Amino acid sequence: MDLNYTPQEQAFRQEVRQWVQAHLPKDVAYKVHNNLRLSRDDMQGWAKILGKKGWLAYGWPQEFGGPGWTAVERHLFEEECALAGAPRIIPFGPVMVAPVIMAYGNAEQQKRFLPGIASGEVWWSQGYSEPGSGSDLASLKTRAERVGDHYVVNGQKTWTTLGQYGDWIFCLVRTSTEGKPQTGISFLLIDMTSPGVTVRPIKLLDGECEVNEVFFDNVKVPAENLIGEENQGWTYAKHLLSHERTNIADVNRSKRELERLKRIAKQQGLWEDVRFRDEIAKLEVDVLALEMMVLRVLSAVSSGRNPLDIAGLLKIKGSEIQQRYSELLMLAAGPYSLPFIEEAMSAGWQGDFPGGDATMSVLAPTYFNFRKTTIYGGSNEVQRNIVAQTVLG
Amino acid sequence: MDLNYTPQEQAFRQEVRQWVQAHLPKDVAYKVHNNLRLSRDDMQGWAKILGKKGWLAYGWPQEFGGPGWTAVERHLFEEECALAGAPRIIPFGPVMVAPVIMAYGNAEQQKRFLPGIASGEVWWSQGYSEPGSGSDLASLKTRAERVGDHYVVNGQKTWTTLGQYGDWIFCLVRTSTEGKPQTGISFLLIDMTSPGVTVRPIKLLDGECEVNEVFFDNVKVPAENLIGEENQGWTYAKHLLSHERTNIADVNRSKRELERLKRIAKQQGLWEDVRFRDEIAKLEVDVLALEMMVLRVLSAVSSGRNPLDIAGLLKIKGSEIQQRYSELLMLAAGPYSLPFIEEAMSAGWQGDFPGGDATMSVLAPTYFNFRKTTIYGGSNEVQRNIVAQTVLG
Amino acid sequence: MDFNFSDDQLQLREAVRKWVEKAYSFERRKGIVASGGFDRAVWQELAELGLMGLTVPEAQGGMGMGAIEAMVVLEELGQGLVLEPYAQALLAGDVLAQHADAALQQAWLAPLTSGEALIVLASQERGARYQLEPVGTQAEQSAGTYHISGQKSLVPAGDLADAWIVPALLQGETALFLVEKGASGVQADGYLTQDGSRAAEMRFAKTPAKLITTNGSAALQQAAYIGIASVCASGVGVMDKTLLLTADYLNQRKQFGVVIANFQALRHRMADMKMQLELGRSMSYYAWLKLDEPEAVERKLALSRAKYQLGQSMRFVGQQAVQLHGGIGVTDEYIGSHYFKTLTQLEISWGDSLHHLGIISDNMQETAGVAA
Amino acid sequence: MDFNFSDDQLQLREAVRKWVEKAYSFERRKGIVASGGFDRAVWQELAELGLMGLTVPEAQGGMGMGAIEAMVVLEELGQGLVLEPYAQALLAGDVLAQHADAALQQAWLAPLTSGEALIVLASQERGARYQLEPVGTQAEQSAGTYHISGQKSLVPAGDLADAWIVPALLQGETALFLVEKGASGVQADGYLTQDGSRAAEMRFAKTPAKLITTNGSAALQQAAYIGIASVCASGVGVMDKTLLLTADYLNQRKQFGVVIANFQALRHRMADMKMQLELGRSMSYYAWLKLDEPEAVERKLALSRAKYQLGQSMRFVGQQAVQLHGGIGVTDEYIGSHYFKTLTQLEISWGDSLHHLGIISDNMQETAGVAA
Repeated sequence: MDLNYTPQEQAFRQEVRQWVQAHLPKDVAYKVHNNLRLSRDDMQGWAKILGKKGWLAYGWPQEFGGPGWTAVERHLFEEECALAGAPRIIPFGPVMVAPVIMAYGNAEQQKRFLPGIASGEVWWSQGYSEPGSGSDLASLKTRAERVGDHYVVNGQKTWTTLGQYGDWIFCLVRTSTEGKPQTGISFLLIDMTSPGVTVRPIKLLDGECEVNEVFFDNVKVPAENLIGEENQGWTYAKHLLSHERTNIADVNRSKRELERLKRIAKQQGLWEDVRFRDEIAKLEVDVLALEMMVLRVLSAVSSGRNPLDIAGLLKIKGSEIQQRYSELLMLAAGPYSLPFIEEAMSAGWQGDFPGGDATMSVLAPTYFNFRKTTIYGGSNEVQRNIVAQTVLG
Repeated sequence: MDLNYTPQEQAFRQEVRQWVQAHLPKDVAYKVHNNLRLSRDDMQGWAKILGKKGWLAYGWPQEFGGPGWTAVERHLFEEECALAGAPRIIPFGPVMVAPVIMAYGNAEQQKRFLPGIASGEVWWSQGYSEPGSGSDLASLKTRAERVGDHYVVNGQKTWTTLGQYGDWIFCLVRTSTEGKPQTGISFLLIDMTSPGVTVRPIKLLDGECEVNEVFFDNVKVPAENLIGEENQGWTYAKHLLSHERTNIADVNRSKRELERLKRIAKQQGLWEDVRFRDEIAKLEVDVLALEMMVLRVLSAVSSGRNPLDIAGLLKIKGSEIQQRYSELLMLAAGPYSLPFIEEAMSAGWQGDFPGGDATMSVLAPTYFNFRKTTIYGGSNEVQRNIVAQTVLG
Repeated sequence: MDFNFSDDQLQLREAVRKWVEKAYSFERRKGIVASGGFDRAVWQELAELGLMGLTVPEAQGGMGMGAIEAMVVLEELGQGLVLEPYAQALLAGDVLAQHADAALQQAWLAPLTSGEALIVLASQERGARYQLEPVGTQAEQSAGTYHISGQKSLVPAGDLADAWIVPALLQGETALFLVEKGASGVQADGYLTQDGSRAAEMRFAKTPAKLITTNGSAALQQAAYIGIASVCASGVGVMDKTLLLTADYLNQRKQFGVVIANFQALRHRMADMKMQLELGRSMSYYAWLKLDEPEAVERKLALSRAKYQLGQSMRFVGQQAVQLHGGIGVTDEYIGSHYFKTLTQLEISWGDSLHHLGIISDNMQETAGVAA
Repeated sequence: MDFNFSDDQLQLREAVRKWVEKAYSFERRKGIVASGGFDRAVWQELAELGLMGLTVPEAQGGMGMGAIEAMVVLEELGQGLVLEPYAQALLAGDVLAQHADAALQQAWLAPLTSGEALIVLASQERGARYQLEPVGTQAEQSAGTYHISGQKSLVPAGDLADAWIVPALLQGETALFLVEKGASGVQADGYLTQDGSRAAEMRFAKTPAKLITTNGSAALQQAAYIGIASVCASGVGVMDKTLLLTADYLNQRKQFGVVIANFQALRHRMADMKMQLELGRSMSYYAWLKLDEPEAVERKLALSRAKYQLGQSMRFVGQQAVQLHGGIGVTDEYIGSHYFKTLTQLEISWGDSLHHLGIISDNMQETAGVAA
């Protein structure tokens, strides 16, 4: 056991740090550090910079163009990006659909789709959830009927994060109603510019449109866009979901936000308030304990062991921590978190903010928005069901 | 709405206060205030004093010899007794079996049993739970077979509180195995001196024997000891359980213990420790909120309304508060709560206690013991099931 | 000791409830938010219901009702997430009726009661956080008139008000002043707040003002207590409806082929929400019943205890309601998310939970410190 | 960065686990409690396993192992609720190996390693609560020898020890002394503690003592850190077994015709217990890995953070385990209740959660204050 990173790992960190410092646009980092609103270009711009360096696909095997990093190196890369204030990598392309294409797509599909994902040129969205099927994903109803050399897709997806920017969407669709619900599902890649695709943004409680409904009305999808075999999509989706992702804990971002919380608490004169400081102290212990848990999982993965009984805890604790720091940030601003001034949430606003500092404008909306973290990606209730299974059978 | 007690109610409180002050033995009050161990005589002695005054049966209707108090007066009586440091009234006789005898017993039974309960002469125990049937009471197995003019009882009860002192025990017994489990249960009064009754004390985690197993080996019970009709016991038991008892919240005792906690925190120099004091402050709010909830239920009862949806909350919150103050009392003593010196837990011990104060000796054991409060009387999980039913149907 | 409502109180509740159900639909509310968070017509409707000047004595032109009536009204308005700041009418009425001289009362209590005049308290200062007393607003007297200068934040519907009650320092002591709409040197910039209601940033530059009282600390403190009690009652109403919405949703939504109200973990969560609601309701009663407590420290403690409990309750109920709804709970189009946002804003109004815990803890008595 | 155990560490774990399973049954433990809470034979058996002097360098006669080995041993002893205070062997070994002069080392390290000598720290004073430094124990030097006078509480197995390490004030500064069994003026009164282990009240009256170090504060602080880390590791072991016991019970116990492990509310509770266990385990690792952290404040913070997390974890796991068991969970005859009591005692040992939260909060850094 050793808490210290090896000299090689430290050198790797330095390399990443210097590169990120040199290439991350300052204005984007400012927005991220203050949680101001990011444009599509802010996000995709950074993705393309990473793509050019070959680091957008940082988790991919070398045979598909990944850098071949160890689990620890991937973690250090994520940490350096987060601490520097880089936008989060939108996962739907490089982290979610790419592994499925690599594992189950044919050579033609790999050649066609992977380069655009690795370069950041093509924006992917996810089409899993439907209005009636959230935790119970297998009950999905969107149909794809094979007609000649294409599928005709009808139905509706929802909660499609940033789908308004999407070029392509990977979908679970029903190709058969026979057998168990899981058996009739296929995995289909759909060009979002196809006729019949409509995207309707859903305004969330913080005023932003972060998710969307996506409607499919007789959308023609070439049969060559089917991944693997018809009716085997559930297997591929499970592969995607079970794909080890320690970053689900988002501990690096929480470290950055913890520092920000301390900074704002100082600004607000709360550092001397033992009651508020104690709340930060408790959060600090939480973040540290989560980080240790993440490192344990990384160690296990690196040595080829299955850390499944701990990995299930990362999502729960990680999301609870995100909610807590967003809440404390809002409470630190106190009354000055109350004005809802949309313009103030974008960088560069020159107005007079009632609290005196326009960066306060985002704190309550972020708190509101972060209620999602215990709901999405498998609600924490579902996660607890899974953890209980590992303990109780 | 009025938070103040009426002049009549205040006068009533004064009368009770003066009488309790005059009649409660000082040595017993000292033990109660410091949670030192009480002997059978301490408990029964006080019951007899109350009985002589006619106040042991303070909840009974006047026709059966009760004082005819209002719900508020009963509450004030309970409060004055608690604050003065009176031992709790052992409920099995006056509060639990007596109402059943009054409602479902025949005149003969009422004449035979009620006077001994009201005077405190006869110590009653409760025979409900069995090793296999806790929350699922209806699954009980203790059998009573009718043979001529008596029943022959075989089986085992458990968790019989203070059963080692019991003269009589009221039991739920199975008289039929036909139909639903609930339908074959009868309500039987059993003389604990009968041949075949064996009481085995169960040592609890605090070292004391507060509960017992009671074994019945071919115990002959005269048929005239059956309450009401054979196989109708479940109805009577439910009557007992649903019998409105705001005192289940035990808020008066919690008020006394809150004061004690403050006293000990001061002694230990913790009053200046904002972290510890905040914990007391939170508890104080909890106790107050519970008291308001109790008073709401009392008001509703007084005006003939059904406060059922709130009443269900009293047990949950009351027990959580008891656990919390017992925990804070232990933590206030800190390291000095650790010595386990049995003799020190009785009044009058003259030894040198490692913490310097023998009253610290009981704090950790009380904390341990109070884990029972969220388990007994219908576990808090069962209570939450019931509350959820009122909200969700 | 009595926690029952009188028949009159129950009728008042019914009247307000009916108005909310009929007149304050989610659609109308959306429209009000879209047009700035305050609707003068609503204010007039509330006045027509007889709710303005509710606790002002009849002799002074008010309705002459008591604290419990005010609480009942606020609970019901909370159920409908009514944006218009009714609590301001209560505390402005109290300040004027208790402290203003006859001339001021004559000028303002009648229009307040008729709903013609919206009078609000402008007390929040920049950098003052939850501190009540003014620090940066100065008053000076010259030639028989007063002028005030300073800045106030988050003044409820401030840019639409007809008069403001403004705490300012007069020779180093807190005094309360009344400033009329149209007075010189007033600048008001309105904006929405997180719950959709309206507030304004206000600047006073040598603005002529009428003195209400030089005993400003006590008057302001009591106004704050009314504010705290109002938050408690509103919170109870908001939570009441939140539980109903959540229970309805759980009884409709199916996953894995069953209605999710069947899942025990969710059922227990609902039981815990009910607990928090009832603890909160109990402490809201307590707050309103303690508003006239003669002993100052005890009154302060009582209101802080109530606000602390409500803070705990509103946080739990709000957060869990969203969680139990899942995705729909975080959308703007679903009404439930607005209940959550309102509960959050109420927590931050008049001092958050940690602030009030501090007051309770720092002033804690050695006795049990509870009733009786 | 590596959180894997070496093969040697895994073998050590296996060896201790086997001994616990074979040699430290609940029955034997009951007997030890009944006869006073400490069994010399057990101490000898632990020595025969090679566990004494574990972290003392080989050059000084010890086993020359590291912190992680000590942690592994403590986890396994925790699983068996071993009453004998193994942590004392670790910290006494550390104090002597790091600070004592050659003569003292020669006299005591060998018997410590062989298990012949039980050496314990006597640091708790009356009224000092969780303060580490001595306040009432004085040392004086005359004619080349030291004598100490004072009183210590809760000294682990104090009346059965062969020597005591005693912090005392020497000219106002903390120094550590070694007192041998049989020295004049020593009085030791033994008793049980809540978890069934043994402690003693000790009085020293002009007792001859050997000076270990005048740098007593630092040495004592480090001993306390080892104590804290030991509590963490023991707690992990106790919690590990508590979860197993509880899961077994839920899978056996039937109510309403079904095994109660089917109830979702109980399942989620188990998931939360698992969470607390793993957070605690992670922070126990962290504590042991930080024992040699060179920066003093960072080391202090690290140990306090670990103890705080373990405090939270042990409280939740202990309380919920009892609750999930129901009645049987509060009986003395069921082993589970002893796990709960041990978790409680561990929380109170070396400073409770609030104490350590204070250290973390009062020394908090402006950076994230976490690893990397």
